[in-house]
Amino acid sequence: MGFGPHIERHEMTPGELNITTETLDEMLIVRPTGEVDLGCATLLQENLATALAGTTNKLIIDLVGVPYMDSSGVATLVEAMQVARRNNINLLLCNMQDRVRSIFEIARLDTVFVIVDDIDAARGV
Amino acid sequence: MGFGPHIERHEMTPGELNITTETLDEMLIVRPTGEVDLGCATLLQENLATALAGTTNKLIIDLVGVPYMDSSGVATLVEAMQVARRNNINLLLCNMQDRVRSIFEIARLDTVFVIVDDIDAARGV
Amino acid sequence: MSMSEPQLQIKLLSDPQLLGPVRGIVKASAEKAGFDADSASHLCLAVDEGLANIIRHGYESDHEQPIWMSIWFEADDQPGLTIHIEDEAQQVDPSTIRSRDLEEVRPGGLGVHLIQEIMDECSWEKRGDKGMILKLRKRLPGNLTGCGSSGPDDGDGIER
Amino acid sequence: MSMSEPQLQIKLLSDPQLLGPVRGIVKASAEKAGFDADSASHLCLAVDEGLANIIRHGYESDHEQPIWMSIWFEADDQPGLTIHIEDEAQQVDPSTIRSRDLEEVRPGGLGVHLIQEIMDECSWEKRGDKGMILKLRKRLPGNLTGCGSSGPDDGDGIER
Ligand SMILES: Nc1ncnc2c1ncn2[C@@H]1O[C@H](COP(=O)(O)OP(=O)(O)O)[C@@H](O)[C@H]1O
Ligand SMILES: Nc1ncnc2c1ncn2[C@@H]1O[C@H](COP(=O)(O)OP(=O)(O)O)[C@@H](O)[C@H]1O
Repeated sequence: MGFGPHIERHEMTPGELNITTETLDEMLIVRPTGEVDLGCATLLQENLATALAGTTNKLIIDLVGVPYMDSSGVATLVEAMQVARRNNINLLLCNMQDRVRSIFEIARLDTVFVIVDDIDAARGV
Repeated sequence: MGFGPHIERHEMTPGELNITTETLDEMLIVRPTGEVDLGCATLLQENLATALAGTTNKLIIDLVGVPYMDSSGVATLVEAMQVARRNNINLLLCNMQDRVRSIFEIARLDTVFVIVDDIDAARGV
Repeated sequence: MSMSEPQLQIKLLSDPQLLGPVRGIVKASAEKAGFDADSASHLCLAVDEGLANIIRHGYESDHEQPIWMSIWFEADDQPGLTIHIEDEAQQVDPSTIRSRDLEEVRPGGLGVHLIQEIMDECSWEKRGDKGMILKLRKRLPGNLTGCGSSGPDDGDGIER
Repeated sequence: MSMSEPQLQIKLLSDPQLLGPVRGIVKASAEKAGFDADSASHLCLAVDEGLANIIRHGYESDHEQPIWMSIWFEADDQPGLTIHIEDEAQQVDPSTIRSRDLEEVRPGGLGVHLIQEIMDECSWEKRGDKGMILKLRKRLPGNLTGCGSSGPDDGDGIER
């Protein structure tokens, strides 16, 4: 069960995407909260790059707090997935809201990513 | 306990305020759903006028489905209350959302109306 | 007050059916500016009341007339939102735009009071020789320099 | 396509921070027009992608340039929303505005595809001798007359 989550909180700028990074049982969890669009895709990209550099095992992007994402957010996730693959890191998406999922479906990326229901399901993958 | 609710449904116009009227244990319940602004205050007014003409006892305006109301909505309710008083009808507001309540507070009308928590609380008044 | 180009400008017809769409942009703008959801909802109410008054009093419910809104996001030492609403309706003496006595309970007469309560600054002015302009400003909480202190040029004759 | 005056016109600067506020007005407009919440969210996405492309490709990420949006609520025999987005950015051959092959998995190249999937009609055109215009239209479900049947003058060269 590990030592419980170690939570690193980034300062939240009002009206902007908030991103937290947490370590749980050898899994690194990045959790963006807010709408992901061109205005904040770079912020997400930077946080994912840091997370990818800091793990050798499993990276979970928890989308529970993302009600909306546009193609710049999707591009950021595709890029992260490609880096993860090159480095044998297991990258998973979880807690995807239906509206965000439908964008992955329209972009035909829903089968390219490993998408699991929740953090618990991510443990087993 | 009466014979269960008799529900009269008005045709819902997409994107507009939807208003249902229901009779429950001698209480007439008018239930608008949607944002109440100048664009639909007349519709609410008409439904309240019909309800007031059809009751001699207790009229409950159930605001559970109203997340937003502007002063034209408030004016419509004040008008209804005045008609109710003249006709000895007991008019109650219930299930008011916090944001709508704060408008009544700013307009200092929160003590002028009888505002109860829910339909059950309205029974006792 | 920043008089650089507004980040957003909206032109709408004086149709009450457009109040909902306009609230959509005001709410999202307020949230982007850093207001919490309750304050954003109040800002929508203030704009809504200003527009409704232009539609009903200014244009006497003619639904085909133009209204312009400008939105400034202010990120400097006094962060907040400034919104100007302009029309080409009949001009009135700004001192006649005032709330009713709140003790007197009757329908109507609340819009101006709501606007004044919600905004840190509000003023109505004649706009050249045609129409009116309503100037609204709300600062982000935590950046308070006193409510209603909109300076000597705020000659709207409104009691606060 | 109704070419009467649009009920709403928005002028925004080419700043990605304004995408959120613009989604606010598109979402509320779509809901007012009668679209359900999911379709309204998709409409926001299509507009967002169109604007993001203008900002990145048209204006090469200069955040101070003008973009104009016009919104028509169509309540006649084919109810729905028509949205035009205009810029003063560099002109490109509309046939170069096309989605990447979806089989190839790489970042980017999805915006145009999303717009085409979501809208019933979409076309890019040169706007006089300066800038581009993106014409979008979505009909309310239940009023279908065939998807992508935007007629012979829809010469945007885009495969559907
Ligand atoms: N845009 C406007 N143009 C002309 N008169 C206005 C305008 N806005 C407000 N007023 C005046 O101010 C009064 C108070 O407005 P308000 O508090 O909104 O109440 P109501 O509109 O219900 O009368 C109005 O009755 C009207 O005389
Ligand atoms: N507004 C525009 N101005 C110029 N070129 C554009 C515009 N929109 C799209 N394009 C072109 O169409 C291509 C596909 O766009 P899109 O599917 O959104 O993917 P991406 O923007 O990620 O490349 C772009 O790479 C660009 O060449």
